Amino acid sequence: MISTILLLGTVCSTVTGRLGRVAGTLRRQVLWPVGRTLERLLAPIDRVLDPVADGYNRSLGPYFGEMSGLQFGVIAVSVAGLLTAGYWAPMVGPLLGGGLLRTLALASIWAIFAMSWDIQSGYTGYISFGHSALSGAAGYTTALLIVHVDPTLSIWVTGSVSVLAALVVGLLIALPTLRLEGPYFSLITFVAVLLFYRLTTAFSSLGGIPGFGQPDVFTWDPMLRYYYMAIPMLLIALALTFMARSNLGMILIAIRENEPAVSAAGLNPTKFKLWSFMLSSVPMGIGGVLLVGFTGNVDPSTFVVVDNSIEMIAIAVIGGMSSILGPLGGAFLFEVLNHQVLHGYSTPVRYLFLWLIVLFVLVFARDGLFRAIWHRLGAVRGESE
Amino acid sequence: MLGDIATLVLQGTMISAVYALIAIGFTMIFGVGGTLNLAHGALIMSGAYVFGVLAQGAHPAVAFPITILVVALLSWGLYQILVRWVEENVVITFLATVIVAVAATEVILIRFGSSPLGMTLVSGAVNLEPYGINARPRIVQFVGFVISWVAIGLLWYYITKTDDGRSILAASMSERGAQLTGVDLHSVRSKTWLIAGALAGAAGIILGSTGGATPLMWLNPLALAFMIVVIGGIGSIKGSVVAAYVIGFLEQFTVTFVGHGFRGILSLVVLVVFLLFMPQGLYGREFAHD
Amino acid sequence: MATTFAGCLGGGGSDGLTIGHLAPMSNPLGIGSKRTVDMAVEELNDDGGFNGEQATVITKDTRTDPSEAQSVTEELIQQEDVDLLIGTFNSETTQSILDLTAEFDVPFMITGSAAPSLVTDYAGSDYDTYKNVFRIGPINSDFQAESIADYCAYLNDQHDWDRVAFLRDQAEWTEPFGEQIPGLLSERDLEIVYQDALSIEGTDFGPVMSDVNESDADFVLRFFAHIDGGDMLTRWHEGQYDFGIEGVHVSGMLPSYNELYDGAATYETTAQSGAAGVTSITERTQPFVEAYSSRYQDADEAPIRAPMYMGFNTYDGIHVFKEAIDSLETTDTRNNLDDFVGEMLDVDVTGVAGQLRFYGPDSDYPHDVREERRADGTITNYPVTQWVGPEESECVYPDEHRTADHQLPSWMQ
Amino acid sequence: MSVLEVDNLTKTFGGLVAVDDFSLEVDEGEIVGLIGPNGSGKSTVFNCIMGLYDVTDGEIRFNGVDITSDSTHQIVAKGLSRVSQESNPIDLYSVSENIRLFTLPNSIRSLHGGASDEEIREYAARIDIEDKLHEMPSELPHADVRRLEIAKSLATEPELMLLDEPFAGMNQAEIGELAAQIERFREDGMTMVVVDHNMGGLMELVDRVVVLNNGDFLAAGTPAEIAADDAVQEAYLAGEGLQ
Repeated sequence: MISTILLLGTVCSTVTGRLGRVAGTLRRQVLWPVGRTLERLLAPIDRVLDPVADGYNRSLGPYFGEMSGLQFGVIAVSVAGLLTAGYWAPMVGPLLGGGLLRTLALASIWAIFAMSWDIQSGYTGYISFGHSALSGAAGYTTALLIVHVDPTLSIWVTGSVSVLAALVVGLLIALPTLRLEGPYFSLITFVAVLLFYRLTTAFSSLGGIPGFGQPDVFTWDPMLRYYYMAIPMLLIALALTFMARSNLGMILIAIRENEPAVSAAGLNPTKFKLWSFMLSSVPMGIGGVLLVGFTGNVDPSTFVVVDNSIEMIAIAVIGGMSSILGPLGGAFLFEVLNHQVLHGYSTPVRYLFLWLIVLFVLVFARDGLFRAIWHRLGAVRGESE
Repeated sequence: MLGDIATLVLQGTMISAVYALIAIGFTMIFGVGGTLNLAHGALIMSGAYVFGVLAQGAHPAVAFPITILVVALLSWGLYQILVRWVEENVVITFLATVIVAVAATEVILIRFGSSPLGMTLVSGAVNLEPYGINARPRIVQFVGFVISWVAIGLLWYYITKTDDGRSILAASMSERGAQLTGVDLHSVRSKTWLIAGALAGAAGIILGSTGGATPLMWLNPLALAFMIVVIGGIGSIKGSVVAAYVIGFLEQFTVTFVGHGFRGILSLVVLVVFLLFMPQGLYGREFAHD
Repeated sequence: MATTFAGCLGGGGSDGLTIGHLAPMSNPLGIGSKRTVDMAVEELNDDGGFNGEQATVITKDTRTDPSEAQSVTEELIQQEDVDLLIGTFNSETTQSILDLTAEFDVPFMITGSAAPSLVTDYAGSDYDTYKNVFRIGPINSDFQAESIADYCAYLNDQHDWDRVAFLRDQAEWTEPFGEQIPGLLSERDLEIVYQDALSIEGTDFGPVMSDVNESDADFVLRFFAHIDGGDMLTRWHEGQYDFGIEGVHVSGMLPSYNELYDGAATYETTAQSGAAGVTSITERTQPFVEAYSSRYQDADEAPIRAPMYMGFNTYDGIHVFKEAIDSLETTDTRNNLDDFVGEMLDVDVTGVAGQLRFYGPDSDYPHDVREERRADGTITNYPVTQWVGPEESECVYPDEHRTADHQLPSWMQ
Repeated sequence: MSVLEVDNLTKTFGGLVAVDDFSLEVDEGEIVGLIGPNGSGKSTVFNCIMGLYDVTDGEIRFNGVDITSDSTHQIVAKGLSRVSQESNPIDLYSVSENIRLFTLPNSIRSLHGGASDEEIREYAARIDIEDKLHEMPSELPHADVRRLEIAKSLATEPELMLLDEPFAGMNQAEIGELAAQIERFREDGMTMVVVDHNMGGLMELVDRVVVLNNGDFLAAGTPAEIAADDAVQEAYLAGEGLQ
C-alpha cells in the first residue's frame, strides 16, 4: 500500500511515457479537429485585425516582435483585462472563491519573479536555483533600512537601495560562477540560497525565523494594492520583452543552444551571461520591494526559502521558458489555480496537483502552455508563425 | 587531546560512510547519463519512510531488503516513466527531477503530516570511554559503516569484474565508445538507476534510523551529494567516496573545534574553493578528443 | 475606505457570528487545535450560544508559511467577515498577520506562539493600533525562562543536580532563553558547564553527546522547537549517559511521540501549557481531556488522547471570547473594538490550562496572558511533564499540579 | 609577411602529449593544407589557435600580435575564424538568422545592430546558399549545412580562415564545387588553413602542405613533394594511405 502512495510522487509520469501513444491518438483524433474548428472560427477575426497588427508591426514590431492579427488582438485584450481587473475582479471573484484581487496582485509579483528568472535562466540555459536570494536581498535591505536607519525613509530611497542590493548580490553570485558549466552554476546558486536561508534563520540581527514585521504594507485596499503590483509588472514585462526581442535575446538563446558557436561568432559569452544576470537582478529587486509592500513582513520563508526559487521555475515552465510573456501568463495561471480554482483542497494537495501539471508540461509541452497557444494563434490561417 | 582526535576520527569515519552512501548513486547517474538527478534526495527520503512504515509491522531484517527493493524500483520507475522521455535535454531533466522532489514532499505531507517518523534498525550502543575515546556510538552507526563499505565493495566488484557492470563503466567513460562496442545504452541507464535507487534506499534507512524521517529531509542529502560529487569529480565513484570522507571529517573538525552551529560552513568554503580553482574535482577526467 | 470595501464584499456583519481559526494543518498541534475549537464552539452553541447567537468556525491552513497565513487571513477577514481570529503557531506566521488584523480591527487571540516580541513590539509600542491582539497562552518566553529556572532548582533539590549543559536551536526564538537562562540559573546556584546552539538544518548528535558527557553535566537543559530530539534521545538511552534531559522539546509533546521512537523519550521532560492533560490544573482540565479523547478516540490522525498545548489554549480562548461577548452584549466585535477590549481586560475565567486574566495597556506586556504565581512568587502555569512509559507521562512540576516525582532514568537509579 | 605564426606549440592532456613542439607559419594569401592521420593533433592545433584550449607551451601570433592566451571571441574579433569539423547550427534559427548571429557586435548596448538582410544575402551568396536563407538548418541537405558553417565564418569578416575537414561527408561533385568556392575566397584575398586527414580534396587547392604525425611536425612542402615523401607514406601506412 505504501509503495503505491510513494509512487504517487511520480504519478505524473504514469501519465507520460506509456500513455504517450494514447496522448498522440488523442491529439490526432480530438485536439486537431477541435483546433481546426477553432481555426476556422478565428481566421476571420485574424483577418479583420490584420490591418491593425500591420500598423503595429511596421512601427513597434522590430522592437517588441511581430504579431499576427489574432495575436495582436489577444495581447490587446489581455492588457486591457489586466488594466481593468480592479473593476471586474471583485464581481467575478466570488465565482472563484473570492479574494481574486489579492491573488491577481500576488500573481503580478510572481510574474515579475518568473520573467526575471526567464531572461537569465530560461534564455541562457544556466538554470538558477537561487533567484529567491535576489528578491530576498532586496526585501532584507528594505527591512534593515527601516529598522536600523530610519523608519520614515521614503519608498524611493529604500526601494532603490534595495534594488541595488539585489544587483550586488546577483553580481556576487554571478561573477565567480558564470564561467563554470551549467550544472556547477546551478549548484552554486542552490547552495547560495541555502546559505542565505541559514543565515537569516540563525541570526536575530537578520530577524531570525519571524523576520522583520516593521515594514508597512503599501495599502490594505485590495484594488489599490493590485495596481501597485500590476503596473510595475506590466512595465517590467514591456522592458524585458524589448530586451528579449533584441540582439541580446538572440545571443542569450544561442548561448543556451551552443555556447562555443557564440564565441566563434566573436561574442563574449561571459559578458552576455553576466549582463543577463544583472538584467535579471534588477527586476528581481523590484519584485522583492513590491513583496515587502504586499506582505509587510520580511522573513526567510516568504523571501528566501529555496521553494520560492523552485516556484519561480515552475511558473516559467508552465508558461513557456525563454519567452518572457509565457512566464507572465504562467504566473497568473499558477496563482489562480492555487488560490482560487483549487481553493477547497488542503495545501499539500494543491501543490501536489500544481507540481504534476508542471511535470506534464515538461514532458508533453516543453515549450510551455502559453507559448504553444501563442504559436497556434499565429498560425490560424495556415502560415507558420 | 589524543582522546579528542581519536573521537574525531571515529565520529568522522562513521558519518562519512553514510555520506558516501548518499553520494554514490547520485554520481553514478551523473556519470552514465549526464543526468543530474535532483530527485535523489527524494529517493533517500522514500527509503526512510518505507522502512519506517515496514518496521512498525515487520522485523527490521525483513524490512531492510524490502525497502531496498522498493526504492530501487521507485528509482527505476522514475527513470522509465519520466526521465527517459526527457533525458536528451539536460535542462528539462534537471527541472523535472527537482519537481519530482518537491512533489514527493507534498505526498509525504498528505500521508504522514509534518511530524517526524521514528524507526529502529538495531538498538544498543557501545561505550568506548574505557578505551579512551569519549563516545558511545550507536550500533546502528556501525551497521551504517558496514553497509556503506559492503555496498561500495559490491559495486566495485560488479563494475570491474562482471560484463554487465563493465558496460556501466564503459558508458560513463564515453557513451559513443560504449555504443560502438555494442552496449545497449538504455538498458545500462536503467540498471544504473536501479542500483542508484538501492543505494539511496540504504542511505535512507540509515538516515531514518539515526534521525527520524521528515518531509523535508531530501534537501540536505541532495546538497551534500551535489557537493561531494563536485569535490570528488563528476562521475567518479572513487572520487565520491574520497570526497565524502573529506566532507565528513571537515564537518567533524568544525564541530569539535568551532561549534555545532557551524557544521556545514567549512565544507561550503571548500566547495567554493574547488569550484573556482579545480572545477574538475579530485578525480575528474580532463576530456581530450581529437 | 478599505473596510467599507470589504464590507460590501463580505455581506455585512449581522449574519451570525463567525470565528476564523488559523493553524498549520499538517502538524498535530494544528489538528489538535482545530478539534478543540470545534468542541468549544459546539458546546457553547448548545449552551445558549454567544450572547444568544450561534457561532460557526472556519479553519484555514497556514502551512507554517507567513504568506500563506496572510492570504488565508485576508480571506477570512474580507470574505468571511469573521468576528474573531484565533490560533497561529509559529511566531513568523503570527507576526505576519498582526498588521492585517490590526488594520481591520479584528480581535485576534494567539494560542500557539510564545515570543514576547509579538506583544512587546506591537501592543507594547503602539497600543492603539494593536489593541485587538491578545495572547491566551502559553505564557511568554520571558516567564517561561523564569519558570524553567525554578524547575531546574527543583531538580537540584531533588537529585543534587547543579551542573547544567545548556543547548538550544540556533534560531531566534531561543534567544530570550540564551540571554536570560545563564543569569537565572546562577541566581539559583546552578552552573552552566557546557552550552551551544545547534544548527536547525540537521545536527549529528554523536559529537554533541560526547561533548555533554565530557563536561560532566548532571543534566541537559535544551530548548528544541525546530530540531527533533529523537536522535539525541535514542543515543541517550542506548548509550546510557549519566545525565538527565530536561527543558522544552516541542516534537516531544506529541502524545504518540514516545511510541514513535520506541520508548526512547522515556524520562525526558518538556514544559508545556496544559501539561498534556495528565493532571488537573483546574477542575475543568480532566473533564475536557476526557471529552476530547472520547470524541477523537477513533480519529485517524494524531493527537488522539489529548490535544497538544495549542489545543488547550485555543479551547480556553473560545471560552474567554464567550465571556467577553456575553458582557459586551453584541457579537459585532469589529465595530465595538474598544468595548470588546474593555470586556476582555475584565475577564477572569477558569480555563482548562489555568486561570485566564490579561495584562492591561500600561504593563510591559499589554494583553498578554498573566502568569500565575503562588504566594512565594513562583510561576505555576507552565507545568513540566515527564515521559514514564510508551504512552504515559506524568506531571512533575510544579508542586500544585504534580502527579509524580521526577524520576531518574533507570540506568541512573 | 606572415599572417599566422605558431611557434613551438605544445599541448598536453594530463600525461598525454597531443601536440609536441609544433611550428607553422602562414603567409598572406596562402592556402595551407594541414594533414595527418586520425589523432595526429590537427584539430588540437586549431583548438589552441582559437583559444579553446589553454596552450601548455609555445606562442601563437596573428599579424604579429600575440594571441596565445586570448579567448575565442577576442581572436575572432582580430580577424581569425574557424569552420569547425562538426556542423552545429542553432536549430531554432533560420539560415539567415544563423548567419546574422555571426555579424552581431560584441556589445551589450547594441540592441539592434548587426548585418542588414542584403549583407546577409551577400555572405550567403559567396557560398551559394542565398536561396536557402529562410529555411531551417534541419531541413537542409548535409552539404548545405557545411556551407552554412562557412557562411557563418565569412560573416565575421575574417582575414584568415581555418577550415576543419570542410569536405567530410561530401560526394565528389560537392567536393569539387566547394573547392572552387574556396578558390574564389582566395581571389578575394583571404588566407586559409585547411585541415584534412588525407590530401584527396586538397591537392588542387593548396599551395603548401604541412604534415603532422602524433602531434609532431613530420614534413612540409608542395602537394607533389608531400605525395612523394617516404616518411609521410610510412606514417599513413597504418591508416588508409595517402591516395
